[in-house]
Amino acid sequence: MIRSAVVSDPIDVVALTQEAASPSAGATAIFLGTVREQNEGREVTGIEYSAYEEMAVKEMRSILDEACSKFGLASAIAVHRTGELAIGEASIAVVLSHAHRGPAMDALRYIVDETKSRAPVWKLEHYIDGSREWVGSTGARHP
Amino acid sequence: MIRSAVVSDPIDVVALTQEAASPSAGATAIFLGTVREQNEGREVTGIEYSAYEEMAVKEMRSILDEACSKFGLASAIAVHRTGELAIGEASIAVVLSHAHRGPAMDALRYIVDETKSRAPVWKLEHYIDGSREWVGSTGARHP
Amino acid sequence: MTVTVRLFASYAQTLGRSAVDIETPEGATVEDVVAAILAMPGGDRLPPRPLVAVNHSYAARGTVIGEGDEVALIPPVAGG
Amino acid sequence: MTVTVRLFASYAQTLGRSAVDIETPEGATVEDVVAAILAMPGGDRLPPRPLVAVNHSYAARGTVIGEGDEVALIPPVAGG
Repeated sequence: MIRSAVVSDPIDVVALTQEAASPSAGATAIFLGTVREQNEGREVTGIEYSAYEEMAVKEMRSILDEACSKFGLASAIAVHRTGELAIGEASIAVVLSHAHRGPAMDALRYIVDETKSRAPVWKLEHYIDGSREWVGSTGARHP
Repeated sequence: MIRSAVVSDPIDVVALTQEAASPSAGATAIFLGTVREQNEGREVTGIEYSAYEEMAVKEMRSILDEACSKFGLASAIAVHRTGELAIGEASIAVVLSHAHRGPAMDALRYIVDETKSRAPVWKLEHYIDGSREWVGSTGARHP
Repeated sequence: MTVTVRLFASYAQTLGRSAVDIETPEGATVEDVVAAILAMPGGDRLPPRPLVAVNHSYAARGTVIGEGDEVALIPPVAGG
Repeated sequence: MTVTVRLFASYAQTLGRSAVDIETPEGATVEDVVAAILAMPGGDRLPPRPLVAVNHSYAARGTVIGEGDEVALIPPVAGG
Protein backbone atom coordinates (compact mmCIF):
# COMPACT_ATOMS: atom_id res chain seq x y z
CA MET A 1 0.00 0.00 0.00
CA ILE A 2 1.54 3.27 -1.18
CA ARG A 3 -0.72 6.31 -0.87
CA SER A 4 -0.49 10.08 -0.57
CA ALA A 5 -3.35 12.46 0.11
CA VAL A 6 -4.29 16.00 1.02
CA VAL A 7 -7.31 16.14 3.32
CA SER A 8 -9.33 18.77 5.13
CA ASP A 9 -10.68 16.55 7.93
CA PRO A 10 -8.67 15.56 11.01
CA ILE A 11 -6.13 12.82 10.34
CA ASP A 12 -7.11 9.39 11.73
CA VAL A 13 -3.80 7.84 12.74
CA VAL A 14 -5.36 4.53 13.78
CA ALA A 15 -6.94 4.05 10.37
CA LEU A 16 -3.65 4.87 8.64
CA THR A 17 -1.76 2.47 10.90
CA GLN A 18 -4.19 -0.33 10.06
CA GLU A 19 -3.88 0.54 6.39
CA ALA A 20 -0.08 0.32 6.59
CA ALA A 21 -0.07 -2.98 8.49
CA SER A 22 1.53 -5.95 6.77
CA PRO A 23 2.28 -9.50 7.99
CA SER A 24 5.77 -9.11 6.54
CA ALA A 25 6.46 -6.03 8.66
CA GLY A 26 8.36 -6.14 11.93
CA ALA A 27 8.36 -2.36 12.32
CA THR A 28 5.85 0.42 11.92
CA ALA A 29 7.18 3.97 12.11
CA ILE A 30 4.91 6.97 12.40
CA PHE A 31 5.50 10.71 12.31
CA LEU A 32 2.95 13.34 13.20
CA GLY A 33 3.62 17.03 12.70
CA THR A 34 1.59 19.04 15.19
CA VAL A 35 0.85 22.73 15.62
CA ARG A 36 3.08 24.23 18.30
CA GLU A 37 2.02 26.98 20.67
CA GLN A 38 5.15 28.92 19.83
CA ASN A 39 7.40 29.59 16.85
CA GLU A 40 10.60 31.61 16.91
CA GLY A 41 9.61 33.17 20.19
CA ARG A 42 6.11 34.27 19.11
CA GLU A 43 2.98 32.87 20.68
CA VAL A 44 0.93 31.03 18.06
CA THR A 45 -2.84 30.55 18.33
CA GLY A 46 -3.29 28.42 15.21
CA ILE A 47 -2.06 27.77 11.69
CA GLU A 48 -3.92 27.93 8.40
CA TYR A 49 -2.50 25.38 5.97
CA SER A 50 -3.06 25.66 2.24
CA ALA A 51 -1.74 23.48 -0.55
CA TYR A 52 -1.47 23.17 -4.30
CA GLU A 53 -3.37 19.94 -3.85
CA GLU A 54 -2.84 18.09 -7.13
CA MET A 55 0.89 18.81 -7.03
CA ALA A 56 1.25 18.07 -3.32
CA VAL A 57 -0.36 14.66 -3.79
CA LYS A 58 1.91 13.95 -6.77
CA GLU A 59 5.08 15.17 -5.06
CA MET A 60 4.34 13.22 -1.88
CA ARG A 61 3.66 10.13 -3.97
CA SER A 62 7.02 10.59 -5.71
CA ILE A 63 8.72 10.84 -2.31
CA LEU A 64 7.00 7.63 -1.13
CA ASP A 65 8.05 5.84 -4.32
CA GLU A 66 11.64 7.04 -3.83
CA ALA A 67 11.59 5.78 -0.23
CA CYS A 68 10.21 2.42 -1.37
CA SER A 69 12.98 1.90 -3.86
CA LYS A 70 15.68 3.15 -1.46
CA PHE A 71 14.52 1.28 1.63
CA GLY A 72 12.23 -1.53 0.45
CA LEU A 73 9.11 -0.62 2.41
CA ALA A 74 6.15 -2.94 2.95
CA SER A 75 3.86 0.11 2.83
CA ALA A 76 3.98 3.89 3.10
CA ILE A 77 1.25 6.48 3.51
CA ALA A 78 1.62 10.26 3.69
CA VAL A 79 -1.32 12.54 4.44
CA HIS A 80 -1.22 16.31 4.71
CA ARG A 81 -4.08 18.28 6.16
CA THR A 82 -5.16 21.75 5.06
CA GLY A 83 -7.37 24.42 6.64
CA GLU A 84 -7.40 26.02 10.07
CA LEU A 85 -5.62 23.92 12.67
CA ALA A 86 -5.53 24.51 16.41
CA ILE A 87 -2.58 23.93 18.75
CA GLY A 88 -1.84 20.21 19.05
CA GLU A 89 -3.67 19.17 15.87
CA ALA A 90 -1.77 17.07 13.34
CA SER A 91 -0.97 18.73 10.03
CA ILE A 92 0.89 15.77 8.58
CA ALA A 93 1.06 12.04 9.18
CA VAL A 94 3.57 9.64 7.69
CA VAL A 95 2.96 5.97 8.47
CA LEU A 96 5.08 3.17 7.06
CA SER A 97 6.00 -0.42 7.69
CA HIS A 98 9.11 -2.44 6.94
CA ALA A 99 10.46 -5.87 7.80
CA HIS A 100 13.14 -4.28 9.99
CA ARG A 101 13.37 -1.32 12.33
CA GLY A 102 16.54 0.36 11.02
CA PRO A 103 15.38 1.02 7.46
CA ALA A 104 11.87 1.80 8.76
CA MET A 105 13.27 4.74 10.72
CA ASP A 106 15.63 5.75 7.91
CA ALA A 107 12.66 5.87 5.55
CA LEU A 108 10.55 7.83 8.02
CA ARG A 109 13.18 10.54 8.19
CA TYR A 110 13.60 10.60 4.43
CA ILE A 111 9.89 10.97 3.76
CA VAL A 112 9.32 13.61 6.44
CA ASP A 113 12.33 15.70 5.42
CA GLU A 114 11.61 15.51 1.70
CA THR A 115 7.93 16.31 2.20
CA LYS A 116 8.81 19.37 4.27
CA SER A 117 11.14 20.67 1.59
CA ARG A 118 9.26 19.66 -1.56
CA ALA A 119 5.49 19.39 -1.02
CA PRO A 120 3.76 22.63 -2.10
CA VAL A 121 2.08 23.37 1.21
CA TRP A 122 2.08 26.70 3.01
CA LYS A 123 1.30 27.89 6.47
CA LEU A 124 -0.10 31.17 7.62
CA GLU A 125 0.62 31.44 11.31
CA HIS A 126 -1.85 33.27 13.53
CA TYR A 127 -0.34 35.03 16.54
CA ILE A 128 -1.84 36.01 19.85
CA ASP A 129 -1.68 39.72 18.91
CA GLY A 130 -4.01 39.06 15.97
CA SER A 131 -1.32 39.33 13.29
CA ARG A 132 -0.68 36.68 10.65
CA GLU A 133 2.42 35.72 8.77
CA TRP A 134 3.41 33.33 6.00
CA VAL A 135 6.07 30.96 7.21
CA GLY A 136 8.41 29.40 4.71
CA SER A 137 11.76 28.01 3.82
CA THR A 138 13.62 29.25 0.76
CA GLY A 139 13.11 25.97 -1.08
CA ALA A 140 16.56 26.56 -2.55
CA ARG A 141 17.07 22.92 -3.50
CA HIS A 142 14.68 23.00 -6.45
CA PRO A 143 15.56 23.74 -10.08
CA MET B 1 5.33 12.77 30.75
CA ILE B 2 8.03 10.10 30.96
CA ARG B 3 6.75 6.57 31.49
CA SER B 4 7.79 2.98 30.89
CA ALA B 5 5.66 -0.11 31.38
CA VAL B 6 5.38 -3.82 30.75
CA VAL B 7 1.81 -4.88 29.98
CA SER B 8 -0.05 -8.05 29.06
CA ASP B 9 -3.00 -6.43 27.24
CA PRO B 10 -2.84 -5.13 23.66
CA ILE B 11 -1.07 -1.78 23.34
CA ASP B 12 -3.42 1.17 22.73
CA VAL B 13 -1.40 3.48 20.48
CA VAL B 14 -4.05 6.20 20.43
CA ALA B 15 -4.08 6.45 24.21
CA LEU B 16 -0.27 6.61 24.29
CA THR B 17 -0.24 9.29 21.59
CA GLN B 18 -2.71 11.40 23.56
CA GLU B 19 -0.64 10.86 26.68
CA ALA B 20 2.50 12.05 24.87
CA ALA B 21 0.83 15.12 23.36
CA SER B 22 2.17 18.51 24.38
CA PRO B 23 1.37 22.05 23.18
CA SER B 24 5.12 22.67 22.96
CA ALA B 25 5.60 19.74 20.56
CA GLY B 26 5.81 20.14 16.81
CA ALA B 27 6.62 16.50 16.23
CA THR B 28 5.36 13.18 17.52
CA ALA B 29 7.35 10.09 16.55
CA ILE B 30 6.04 6.59 17.09
CA PHE B 31 7.57 3.15 16.69
CA LEU B 32 5.68 -0.12 16.84
CA GLY B 33 7.43 -3.45 16.78
CA THR B 34 5.13 -6.06 15.28
CA VAL B 35 5.26 -9.83 14.98
CA ARG B 36 6.44 -10.88 11.51
CA GLU B 37 5.22 -13.93 9.68
CA GLN B 38 8.80 -14.92 8.97
CA ASN B 39 12.19 -14.78 10.64
CA GLU B 40 15.47 -15.90 9.10
CA GLY B 41 13.60 -17.86 6.48
CA ARG B 42 11.33 -19.77 8.88
CA GLU B 43 7.58 -19.35 8.89
CA VAL B 44 6.46 -17.95 12.25
CA THR B 45 2.96 -18.48 13.67
CA GLY B 46 3.37 -16.36 16.78
CA ILE B 47 5.78 -15.21 19.47
CA GLU B 48 5.62 -15.65 23.22
CA TYR B 49 7.25 -12.69 24.96
CA SER B 50 8.43 -12.87 28.54
CA ALA B 51 10.21 -10.27 30.63
CA TYR B 52 11.95 -9.66 33.91
CA GLU B 53 9.30 -7.08 34.52
CA GLU B 54 10.69 -4.96 37.35
CA MET B 55 14.04 -4.70 35.61
CA ALA B 56 12.57 -4.10 32.15
CA VAL B 57 10.49 -1.20 33.48
CA LYS B 58 13.53 0.25 35.23
CA GLU B 59 15.87 -0.21 32.24
CA MET B 60 13.35 1.29 29.80
CA ARG B 61 12.85 4.22 32.16
CA SER B 62 16.62 4.75 32.26
CA ILE B 63 16.70 4.75 28.47
CA LEU B 64 13.87 7.32 28.31
CA ASP B 65 15.68 9.51 30.84
CA GLU B 66 18.87 9.26 28.79
CA ALA B 67 16.96 10.24 25.65
CA CYS B 68 15.38 13.20 27.45
CA SER B 69 18.72 14.56 28.54
CA LYS B 70 20.33 13.92 25.13
CA PHE B 71 17.50 15.23 22.96
CA GLY B 72 15.31 17.41 25.22
CA LEU B 73 12.01 15.60 24.72
CA ALA B 74 8.62 17.03 25.64
CA SER B 75 7.47 13.50 26.55
CA ALA B 76 8.44 9.88 26.04
CA ILE B 77 6.60 6.64 26.69
CA ALA B 78 7.82 3.10 26.14
CA VAL B 79 5.55 0.08 26.61
CA HIS B 80 6.52 -3.54 26.09
CA ARG B 81 3.91 -6.26 25.91
CA THR B 82 4.38 -9.83 27.14
CA GLY B 83 2.48 -13.05 26.52
CA GLU B 84 1.40 -14.82 23.34
CA LEU B 85 1.27 -12.48 20.34
CA ALA B 86 -0.12 -13.26 16.91
CA ILE B 87 1.28 -12.07 13.57
CA GLY B 88 0.81 -8.32 13.22
CA GLU B 89 0.34 -7.61 16.93
CA ALA B 90 2.52 -4.93 18.51
CA SER B 91 5.07 -6.14 21.05
CA ILE B 92 6.53 -2.70 21.73
CA ALA B 93 5.45 0.89 21.34
CA VAL B 94 7.62 3.95 21.75
CA VAL B 95 5.80 7.28 21.53
CA LEU B 96 7.51 10.61 22.06
CA SER B 97 7.10 14.28 21.30
CA HIS B 98 9.58 17.08 20.75
CA ALA B 99 9.48 20.68 19.61
CA HIS B 100 11.26 19.73 16.37
CA ARG B 101 11.22 16.78 13.99
CA GLY B 102 14.95 16.07 13.70
CA PRO B 103 15.67 15.36 17.37
CA ALA B 104 12.28 13.61 17.67
CA MET B 105 13.40 11.03 15.11
CA ASP B 106 16.93 10.83 16.58
CA ALA B 107 15.41 10.10 19.97
CA LEU B 108 13.04 7.49 18.54
CA ARG B 109 15.94 5.55 17.09
CA TYR B 110 17.94 5.85 20.29
CA ILE B 111 15.11 4.56 22.47
CA VAL B 112 14.17 1.70 20.14
CA ASP B 113 17.75 0.53 19.62
CA GLU B 114 18.67 0.75 23.30
CA THR B 115 15.49 -1.00 24.39
CA LYS B 116 16.16 -3.84 21.97
CA SER B 117 19.68 -4.32 23.30
CA ARG B 118 19.15 -3.66 27.00
CA ALA B 119 15.60 -4.41 28.16
CA PRO B 120 15.41 -7.90 29.69
CA VAL B 121 12.71 -9.26 27.39
CA TRP B 122 12.80 -12.56 25.56
CA LYS B 123 10.94 -14.12 22.73
CA LEU B 124 10.09 -17.73 22.10
CA GLU B 125 9.20 -18.02 18.43
CA HIS B 126 6.59 -20.57 17.39
CA TYR B 127 7.06 -22.04 13.92
CA ILE B 128 4.59 -23.57 11.55
CA ASP B 129 6.10 -27.04 12.06
CA GLY B 130 5.17 -26.83 15.77
CA SER B 131 8.72 -26.23 17.00
CA ARG B 132 9.72 -23.34 19.26
CA GLU B 133 12.96 -21.51 19.69
CA TRP B 134 14.40 -18.78 21.92
CA VAL B 135 15.57 -15.88 19.81
CA GLY B 136 18.27 -13.63 21.13
CA SER B 137 21.17 -11.34 20.59
CA THR B 138 24.40 -11.88 22.48
CA GLY B 139 23.93 -8.77 24.59
CA ALA B 140 27.68 -8.33 24.38
CA ARG B 141 27.58 -4.63 25.22
CA HIS B 142 26.80 -5.18 28.89
CA PRO B 143 29.36 -5.40 31.71
CA MET C 1 -0.77 31.54 -26.82
CA THR C 2 -2.36 32.19 -23.44
CA VAL C 3 -0.78 30.59 -20.41
CA THR C 4 -2.71 30.55 -17.16
CA VAL C 5 -0.37 30.74 -14.17
CA ARG C 6 -1.68 29.65 -10.78
CA LEU C 7 -0.65 31.56 -7.67
CA PHE C 8 -0.69 30.34 -4.08
CA ALA C 9 -0.27 31.54 -0.52
CA SER C 10 1.87 34.67 -0.17
CA TYR C 11 2.19 35.11 -3.95
CA ALA C 12 -1.58 35.03 -4.40
CA GLN C 13 -1.87 37.57 -1.61
CA THR C 14 0.83 39.80 -3.12
CA LEU C 15 -0.84 39.90 -6.54
CA GLY C 16 -4.37 39.86 -5.12
CA ARG C 17 -5.50 36.88 -7.19
CA SER C 18 -5.12 33.11 -7.51
CA ALA C 19 -4.26 33.00 -11.24
CA VAL C 20 -3.07 35.28 -14.01
CA ASP C 21 -3.28 34.87 -17.77
CA ILE C 22 -0.08 35.65 -19.66
CA GLU C 23 0.23 36.10 -23.43
CA THR C 24 3.38 34.39 -24.70
CA PRO C 25 4.78 33.43 -28.09
CA GLU C 26 5.09 29.73 -29.01
CA GLY C 27 8.27 28.28 -27.51
CA ALA C 28 8.13 30.46 -24.40
CA THR C 29 10.03 29.08 -21.43
CA VAL C 30 9.44 29.11 -17.68
CA GLU C 31 11.90 32.00 -17.59
CA ASP C 32 9.78 34.01 -20.05
CA VAL C 33 6.59 33.41 -18.08
CA VAL C 34 8.25 34.46 -14.84
CA ALA C 35 9.57 37.64 -16.52
CA ALA C 36 6.07 38.51 -17.73
CA ILE C 37 4.62 38.09 -14.23
CA LEU C 38 7.38 40.11 -12.60
CA ALA C 39 6.63 42.92 -15.08
CA MET C 40 2.97 43.10 -14.00
CA PRO C 41 1.75 45.69 -11.50
CA GLY C 42 2.87 44.40 -8.08
CA GLY C 43 5.19 41.87 -9.65
CA ASP C 44 8.17 43.71 -8.23
CA ARG C 45 7.07 42.48 -4.81
CA LEU C 46 7.69 38.87 -5.82
CA PRO C 47 11.18 37.37 -5.45
CA PRO C 48 13.30 37.65 -8.62
CA ARG C 49 13.55 33.87 -9.16
CA PRO C 50 10.44 32.14 -7.85
CA LEU C 51 10.10 28.37 -8.13
CA VAL C 52 7.82 27.23 -10.94
CA ALA C 53 5.87 24.03 -11.45
CA VAL C 54 4.68 22.78 -14.84
CA ASN C 55 2.05 20.05 -14.83
CA HIS C 56 2.47 19.50 -11.08
CA SER C 57 6.25 19.05 -11.14
CA TYR C 58 9.04 21.48 -10.36
CA ALA C 59 10.39 22.81 -13.67
CA ALA C 60 13.81 24.15 -14.67
CA ARG C 61 13.92 27.72 -15.99
CA GLY C 62 14.57 26.62 -19.56
CA THR C 63 11.53 24.34 -19.73
CA VAL C 64 9.38 25.18 -22.76
CA ILE C 65 5.71 25.76 -21.99
CA GLY C 66 3.22 24.04 -24.27
CA GLU C 67 -0.42 24.75 -25.03
CA GLY C 68 -2.61 23.59 -22.15
CA ASP C 69 0.26 23.12 -19.67
CA GLU C 70 -0.62 23.89 -16.07
CA VAL C 71 1.89 26.44 -14.79
CA ALA C 72 2.18 27.62 -11.19
CA LEU C 73 4.47 29.82 -9.13
CA ILE C 74 5.47 28.04 -5.94
CA PRO C 75 6.23 30.20 -2.87
CA PRO C 76 8.75 28.89 -0.34
CA VAL C 77 7.11 25.71 0.96
CA ALA C 78 6.41 25.11 4.63
CA GLY C 79 4.57 21.84 4.90
CA GLY C 80 4.46 19.41 7.77
CA MET D 1 24.43 -16.19 53.36
CA THR D 2 21.75 -17.45 50.99
CA VAL D 3 21.41 -15.67 47.67
CA THR D 4 18.34 -16.32 45.56
CA VAL D 5 19.14 -16.08 41.85
CA ARG D 6 16.26 -15.59 39.45
CA LEU D 7 16.32 -17.34 36.08
CA PHE D 8 14.42 -16.40 32.93
CA ALA D 9 13.56 -17.64 29.47
CA SER D 10 16.09 -20.11 28.04
CA TYR D 11 18.10 -20.24 31.30
CA ALA D 12 15.00 -21.10 33.31
CA GLN D 13 14.22 -23.80 30.77
CA THR D 14 17.78 -25.16 30.84
CA LEU D 15 17.84 -25.49 34.63
CA GLY D 16 14.18 -26.45 34.89
CA ARG D 17 13.29 -23.74 37.40
CA SER D 18 12.81 -20.00 37.75
CA ALA D 19 15.09 -19.45 40.75
CA VAL D 20 17.92 -21.17 42.61
CA ASP D 21 19.24 -20.60 46.13
CA ILE D 22 23.03 -20.41 46.40
CA GLU D 23 25.02 -20.53 49.64
CA THR D 24 27.86 -18.02 49.52
CA PRO D 25 30.26 -16.50 52.04
CA GLU D 26 29.96 -12.81 52.95
CA GLY D 27 31.71 -10.68 50.32
CA ALA D 28 30.81 -13.00 47.44
CA THR D 29 30.81 -11.35 44.03
CA VAL D 30 28.71 -11.76 40.90
CA GLU D 31 31.54 -13.92 39.58
CA ASP D 32 31.28 -16.24 42.60
CA VAL D 33 27.52 -16.61 42.23
CA VAL D 34 27.85 -17.40 38.54
CA ALA D 35 30.54 -20.00 39.30
CA ALA D 36 28.24 -21.66 41.82
CA ILE D 37 25.40 -21.86 39.34
CA LEU D 38 27.61 -23.19 36.56
CA ALA D 39 28.75 -25.95 38.95
CA MET D 40 25.15 -27.11 39.52
CA PRO D 41 23.70 -30.09 37.64
CA GLY D 42 22.87 -28.78 34.16
CA GLY D 43 24.92 -25.62 34.73
CA ASP D 44 27.36 -26.72 32.05
CA ARG D 45 24.62 -26.02 29.50
CA LEU D 46 24.64 -22.31 30.38
CA PRO D 47 27.10 -19.99 28.64
CA PRO D 48 30.37 -19.52 30.57
CA ARG D 49 29.84 -15.78 31.17
CA PRO D 50 26.13 -14.99 31.43
CA LEU D 51 24.99 -11.42 32.08
CA VAL D 52 23.92 -10.78 35.63
CA ALA D 53 21.63 -8.17 37.14
CA VAL D 54 21.72 -7.08 40.77
CA ASN D 55 18.74 -5.13 42.07
CA HIS D 56 17.35 -4.70 38.53
CA SER D 57 20.52 -3.27 36.97
CA TYR D 58 23.22 -4.94 34.93
CA ALA D 59 26.15 -5.66 37.24
CA ALA D 60 29.89 -6.03 36.61
CA ARG D 61 31.48 -9.35 37.55
CA GLY D 62 33.31 -7.91 40.54
CA THR D 63 30.17 -6.49 42.16
CA VAL D 64 29.82 -7.68 45.75
CA ILE D 65 26.46 -9.25 46.60
CA GLY D 66 24.86 -8.10 49.84
CA GLU D 67 22.22 -9.70 52.04
CA GLY D 68 18.78 -9.29 50.44
CA ASP D 69 20.06 -8.24 47.00
CA GLU D 70 17.97 -9.46 44.07
CA VAL D 71 20.24 -11.32 41.70
CA ALA D 72 19.24 -12.59 38.25
CA LEU D 73 20.92 -14.25 35.29
CA ILE D 74 19.95 -12.45 32.08
CA PRO D 75 19.83 -14.52 28.88
CA PRO D 76 20.58 -12.74 25.58
CA VAL D 77 17.79 -10.18 25.31
CA ALA D 78 15.45 -10.01 22.35
CA GLY D 79 12.88 -7.36 23.09
CA GLY D 80 10.93 -5.24 20.67
